[in-house]
Amino acid sequence: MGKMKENTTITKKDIWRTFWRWWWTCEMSNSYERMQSVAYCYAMMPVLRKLYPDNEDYSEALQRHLTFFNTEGIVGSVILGISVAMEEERVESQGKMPGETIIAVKTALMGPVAGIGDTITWGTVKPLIFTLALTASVKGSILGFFLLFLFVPATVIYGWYLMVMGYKVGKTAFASLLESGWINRIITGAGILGLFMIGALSATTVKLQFAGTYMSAGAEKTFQSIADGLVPGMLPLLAIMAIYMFIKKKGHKFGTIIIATLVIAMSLSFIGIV
Amino acid sequence: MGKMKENTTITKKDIWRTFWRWWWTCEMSNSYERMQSVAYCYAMMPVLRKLYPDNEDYSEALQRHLTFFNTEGIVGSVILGISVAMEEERVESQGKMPGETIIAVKTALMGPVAGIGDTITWGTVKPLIFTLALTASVKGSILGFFLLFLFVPATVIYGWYLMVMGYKVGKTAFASLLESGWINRIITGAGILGLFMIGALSATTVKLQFAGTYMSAGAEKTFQSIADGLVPGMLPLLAIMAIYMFIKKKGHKFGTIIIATLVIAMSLSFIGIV
Amino acid sequence: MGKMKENTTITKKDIWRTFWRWWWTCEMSNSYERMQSVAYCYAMMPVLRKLYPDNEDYSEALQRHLTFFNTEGIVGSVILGISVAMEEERVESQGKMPGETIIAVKTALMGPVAGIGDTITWGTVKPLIFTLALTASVKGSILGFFLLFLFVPATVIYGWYLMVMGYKVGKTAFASLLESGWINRIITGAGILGLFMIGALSATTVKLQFAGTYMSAGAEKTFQSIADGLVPGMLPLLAIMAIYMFIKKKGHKFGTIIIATLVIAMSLSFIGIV
Amino acid sequence: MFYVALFAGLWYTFAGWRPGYSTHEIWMFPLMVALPIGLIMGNVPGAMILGSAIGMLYVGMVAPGSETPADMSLAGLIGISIGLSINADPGTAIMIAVPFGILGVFLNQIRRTINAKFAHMADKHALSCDEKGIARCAILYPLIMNFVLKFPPAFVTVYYGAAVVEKFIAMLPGWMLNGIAVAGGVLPAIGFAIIISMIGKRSIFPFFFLGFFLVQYFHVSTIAAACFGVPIAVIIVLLTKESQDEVIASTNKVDADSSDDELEVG
Amino acid sequence: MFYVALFAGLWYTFAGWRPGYSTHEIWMFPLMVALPIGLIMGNVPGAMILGSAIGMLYVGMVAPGSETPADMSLAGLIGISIGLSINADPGTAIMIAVPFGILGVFLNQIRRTINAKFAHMADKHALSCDEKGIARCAILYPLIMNFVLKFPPAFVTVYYGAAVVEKFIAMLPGWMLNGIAVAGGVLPAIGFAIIISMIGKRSIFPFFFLGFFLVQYFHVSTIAAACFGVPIAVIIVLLTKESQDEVIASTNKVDADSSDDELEVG
Amino acid sequence: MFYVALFAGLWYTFAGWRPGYSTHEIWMFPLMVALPIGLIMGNVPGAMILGSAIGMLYVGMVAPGSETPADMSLAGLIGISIGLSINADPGTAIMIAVPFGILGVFLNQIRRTINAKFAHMADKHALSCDEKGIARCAILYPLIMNFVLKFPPAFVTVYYGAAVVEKFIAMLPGWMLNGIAVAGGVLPAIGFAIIISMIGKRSIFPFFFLGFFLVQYFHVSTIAAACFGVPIAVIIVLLTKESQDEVIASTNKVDADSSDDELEVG
Ligand SMILES: OC[C@H]1O[C@H](O)[C@@H](O)[C@@H](O)[C@@H]1O
Ligand SMILES: OC[C@H]1O[C@H](O)[C@@H](O)[C@@H](O)[C@@H]1O
Ligand SMILES: OC[C@H]1O[C@H](O)[C@@H](O)[C@@H](O)[C@@H]1O
Repeated sequence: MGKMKENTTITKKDIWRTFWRWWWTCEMSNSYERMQSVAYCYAMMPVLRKLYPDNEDYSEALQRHLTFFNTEGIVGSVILGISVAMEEERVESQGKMPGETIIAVKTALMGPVAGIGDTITWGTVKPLIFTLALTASVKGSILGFFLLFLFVPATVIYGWYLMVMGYKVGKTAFASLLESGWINRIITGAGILGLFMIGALSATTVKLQFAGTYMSAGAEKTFQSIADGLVPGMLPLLAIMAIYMFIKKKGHKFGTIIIATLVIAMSLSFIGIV
Repeated sequence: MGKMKENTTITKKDIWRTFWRWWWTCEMSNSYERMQSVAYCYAMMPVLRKLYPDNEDYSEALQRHLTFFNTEGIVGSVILGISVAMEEERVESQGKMPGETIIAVKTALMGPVAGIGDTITWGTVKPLIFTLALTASVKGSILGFFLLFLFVPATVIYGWYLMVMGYKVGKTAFASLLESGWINRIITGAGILGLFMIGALSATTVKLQFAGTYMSAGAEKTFQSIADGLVPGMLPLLAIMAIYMFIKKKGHKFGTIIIATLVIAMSLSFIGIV
Repeated sequence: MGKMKENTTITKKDIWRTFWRWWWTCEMSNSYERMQSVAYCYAMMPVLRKLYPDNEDYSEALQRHLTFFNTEGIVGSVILGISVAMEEERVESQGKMPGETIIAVKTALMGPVAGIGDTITWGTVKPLIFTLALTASVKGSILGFFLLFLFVPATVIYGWYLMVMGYKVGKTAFASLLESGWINRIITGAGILGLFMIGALSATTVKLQFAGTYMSAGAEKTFQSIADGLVPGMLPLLAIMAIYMFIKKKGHKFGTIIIATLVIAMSLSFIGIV
Repeated sequence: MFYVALFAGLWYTFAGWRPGYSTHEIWMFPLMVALPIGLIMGNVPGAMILGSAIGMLYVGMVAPGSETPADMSLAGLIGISIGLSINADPGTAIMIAVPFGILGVFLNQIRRTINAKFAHMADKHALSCDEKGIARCAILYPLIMNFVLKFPPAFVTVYYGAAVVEKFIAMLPGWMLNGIAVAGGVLPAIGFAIIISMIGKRSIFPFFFLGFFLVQYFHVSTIAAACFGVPIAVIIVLLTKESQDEVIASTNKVDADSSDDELEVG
Repeated sequence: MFYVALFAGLWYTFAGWRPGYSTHEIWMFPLMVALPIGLIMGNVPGAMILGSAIGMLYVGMVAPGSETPADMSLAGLIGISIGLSINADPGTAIMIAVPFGILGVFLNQIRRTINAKFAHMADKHALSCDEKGIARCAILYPLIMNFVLKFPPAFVTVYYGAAVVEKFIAMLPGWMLNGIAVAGGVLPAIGFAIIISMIGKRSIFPFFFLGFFLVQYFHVSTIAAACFGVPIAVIIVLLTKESQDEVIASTNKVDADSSDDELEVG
Repeated sequence: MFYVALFAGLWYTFAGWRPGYSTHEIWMFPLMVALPIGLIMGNVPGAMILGSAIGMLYVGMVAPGSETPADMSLAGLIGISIGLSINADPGTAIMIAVPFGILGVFLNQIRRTINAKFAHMADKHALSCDEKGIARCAILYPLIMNFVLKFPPAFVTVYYGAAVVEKFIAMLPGWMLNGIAVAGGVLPAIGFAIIISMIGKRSIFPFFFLGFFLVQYFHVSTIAAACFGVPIAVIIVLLTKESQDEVIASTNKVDADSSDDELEVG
């Protein structure tokens, strides 16, 4: 690591700028290959520049934050807060905190946080506010238009709060967290919750059913009712697991997955199964 | 510790006397500041006197059992049994068992046991018997009067059984329990069950609802139904948590809590929210 | 241990023979005292003969597999696979794997596997296929007769698969499994699932109810409805627990249990309680 | 009415003193006082009917941390005796009783505030090993205090009739009565909060929420909650212990192994 | 009726011998014997109808620990053949069949008591490495014993008609029939108790109650129970292992650290 | 219609660019575009009614891993503007909108495939510390690409009317339309699979199934799932940590004890 700036104190303003950049851009450059990585890097830039006057260090840091990243943007702010704290820690400790650890932590947290965040932000807060807006305009009033924007302060408030919390916890406790094993526990806990919530969410979101009916004792019954009697949600679960296994084995080949989904759906529809 | 009596064997009669004193008096001196502590001390007195002939030791022991204590009186007998055993152990081991440990164990157990006991004694056994009695007298019969007293043998039986069990487990196994880590496990287990049951019990007992209705699609709907759609029991839970946080931060200021509850309830009622 | 055969490789054919012997005979010699032990021994015979040319070793091995054994026959194949692997391991390691360990593992697994297997094979697969068959013949068609036999391939397929899996896991990983503590974990896990499933299964299978009705507010109510209000399934649970306690204390005295069950049922029926 | 009022005052004192853990809620229970009131007033069946009706209101009540949500003792004494004297049907008797059930809560709170004094006195007696003193703090003083605090309101109300009090209550605005009722619904929360804070331990706190939401979402009884709670608590305790022991055994083994090595080396 | 009775006796022997794990409940299943009986008696559709109806009773039956709650084999053989001979409708056939289903349970229990003898014989053969002897204990002797035990009742009942047996049963008082039925409902409990006692381990015992109450309170199927049970079991196993490994790793690290210190000191 | 079509094209570009995390689904939401379209076309109330109706379809949609199951932006722009121009009732407007919602999904997938290019460019800029370059990759290029990709279809469809596209769609066989709809139902599975694979850790994987089956079997909301999931996760974390610390403390104590012994011996 090159020479360090003496006083590298990160200010609240720096954190706010990071948050704001992230908030504005994180979905713009979303790509299948790297998801939100460019936005993450873009958001971290001002802080990184401040911390690493030396260009070599700076370039390394920029690359660090261009690795694959994806999460839910609001609750996910907590991860940016942690990253900022860890980078600052790295500088203050004269490089004792390895860059790999910074990547490891953000990568370990992004999944669980996505699960939790999708449930809160998109699965709960959004439908509440948007339904309110829809109801207001169902007879032609323009009130609904304005109500939609309630979603901005609602989410920015907890996003910003989490960002600061991530930074603070990171700053005051990171070294000890890492040492005491708490960070592993936190990642595990976030993972548990993330998986649990993603399970719950996908149960209501993914839809796939058998088509067709048959006659039984004079009444018409759907084939799907048999499947429901066995294991409700069997088909959606199979779909998720199949795609998961594919990703696990072949990597993030989303083009393939999408085309395969389409082709299989068409075929099954053609032969009348779904 | 002063000189010890040689033969300090606690008899079944001593235990019965402790139980009986406790059973008769434990609610009489119940105060906000110390709850059932005076009764606890009063119940332990005969045993303590027997164990500590020396007045200095005796006084210390009395003070030990005047510390804050509260639990459900019947299931809670198990704690008195344990205390008796630990005091005896203390004397027999010539003081190797520290007084602080005796306090620690009773204090750790009282909460969980209160949760469990309230559910069993007051939440289950009492309503069963009392409902029976009410039904018997609904048309004027005096039978119900006598049925009420079934509650006494019913509870005394398991209270006494638990008292003896507490004493026996304490006597034969306490040293090894403490050493092997079992006592921590038991306290944890009792705590888990206590909290779980208190949660279940409070869900049916604490009552707080939004007032007011609104018209939706021609039908009258209560505001409470919206809250129920979000998280059922939201308001009672908030109330419990608010009071809990207050106790946690400011200590047992029950006067304040009660007045605050009243004032807030009045105010919310005045503006029509509850 | 006597002298060893140099090349004792167990072939797929040996395993198939073991499976097939087990599959054909495992219920024939089922006895209260030893359950499926004779069949287990009979099934293992060819493999054991191949592994132990020395008669003394062979006799010991035969006795090993005549100990008490009972499990569900299809999912239970996995245990035979493991036994074969462990016996082979024992020979290859020149006796380092003790015979007691082989017994311990099969004995530890049989219960959990019975619970799991009963649920899958008898509680799920069988009723599905048999109901299909019944429906087909409800108006006199002979189709149902043939459909019943679908149960054979259905179960043989996963039975055989599990047998091979048991053998493979046993072969490649047994030494390390034992060392790393995984085998304990697996036994625990299988036990958890087994007990859980046996609980679920017995809730729908064991039947015992209070007889009799009473009048309440002009309507006839069953006494059973009171019991259901308290704890549904109270009586079946008590029955299971009582028999379990008896077995625990007095051993496998099934004659006594059956006669007692009958006598008690008769008596309670006579006085009108059940 | 004098004798009934006298009985009411004395009984309210006695019951509020709460002698006998399993009995204290019997003394307070409306059905229980119905018999003596009925005897005094010469109408036992009528008293039992009113007592049974008023008792219904309170039969499911739980008082965690001794924080009663309603004073069924005062409610019962007043509701039955006045109800009987005016030949009220059960519905009317309930309407007379309920407000007193709420007002009585405050008397109980005053009682528990004052009781703290006796605990302080007991502290002093403990220093001097004064057994009788402690016994007085545990039994006698609370009794006297209960008499002072609880005899007058019960006696006066029953003697002069509930009418006075009722009129006073009728003057209160609706929102205030509603507010008192709302507060009554929330009071048990104090008891639960006390017990939660007594258990304290952070690592198991969330079990409170599990129990709460189990009942809220699935509408099962507390017995059902116990049917799940007991196994879960036992499992966690035993599995944790088992796992800990396994680890300790394995580390000791490792230690022992390395000691052996050292022996061989030495 | 002789040939049907002969078939019934032989088949009851064969099925009760239970050859083939996946097949033994097929041999016993009423629907299965309906076809041969139908062929012998020249009325296949009628036999299938009765077999299907009687089969309905037993399709959900589970026999944990081999403790059959009812002997569907005897019930089927007798119910179908006699039902067919008297041209009974399914309802009547069921009424003929059911009592035999209960009585047959006892034959199965006698069988398993006697089978213990053959296990003892196998013990001896194991000492002398007598493979053929063990095979006989596993296969032949049980077959012979089944013939002796099971041929007569099935043959006799079908040949002489159920009437005799039925009359006998009709003489039994109601409480006795009810008692037998109640015992039949409890018998599976023996099987479950056996399996529970086989698993034994105290620390996981409460999972039995969780499974039991899950189904009792929420009325879900056993498949649903598995959907929750499997993940829970896997989670406990993996998380415990992980936690143990973490601790062991950390203590080893500590040990290693302190060794280092010692090195530096030394 | 030109101005509406122009607005539709530009807005579809803008919204598809997704500026502002909390706003991007507002820009796309049918109700949101209803106001400007209504203003341009001089019928605000009518636009709001259609926007509200079409919005209903998409209000519960979640897009995990950015994998939108339907493009509500295109659906809304076309459904409202064409619906308004032909004076359609909400039902008809929905029927116009829905197919475009499905077709738009593919445009989004093309967008995210192309975006990968800009990530590669950002890699290069990182090497040379070119801040402006990275900013362009994050903001500018995606905008331009969105314009090229999304302006034409929205503009053309609104300008020439949905009729052309509709006719084309009407030519498709039923199974193909059904197939597309089925695929639409499955698409969110991709998002969920992505997130699951991101979390990865084997030892906690089964929690996914617990969450899934909790909702499937008990039909509770995701909020309810959280009410159980949060306490469970917290409990596991804290209890595991606590147990680990206990073991570590006890082994350290043992170590310390044995050191003491050695001291005494030495
Ligand atoms: O809640 C525990 C316990 O607290 C108080 O001391 C009393 O109210 C008891 O009735 C109660 O059981
Ligand atoms: O319960 C386990 C097992 O026990 C017996 O051996 C048989 O009844 C099997 O059918 C059963 O599966
Ligand atoms: O699923 C996590 C996350 O993935 C994407 O980046 C976006 O779809 C977000 O809206 C979503 O929350």
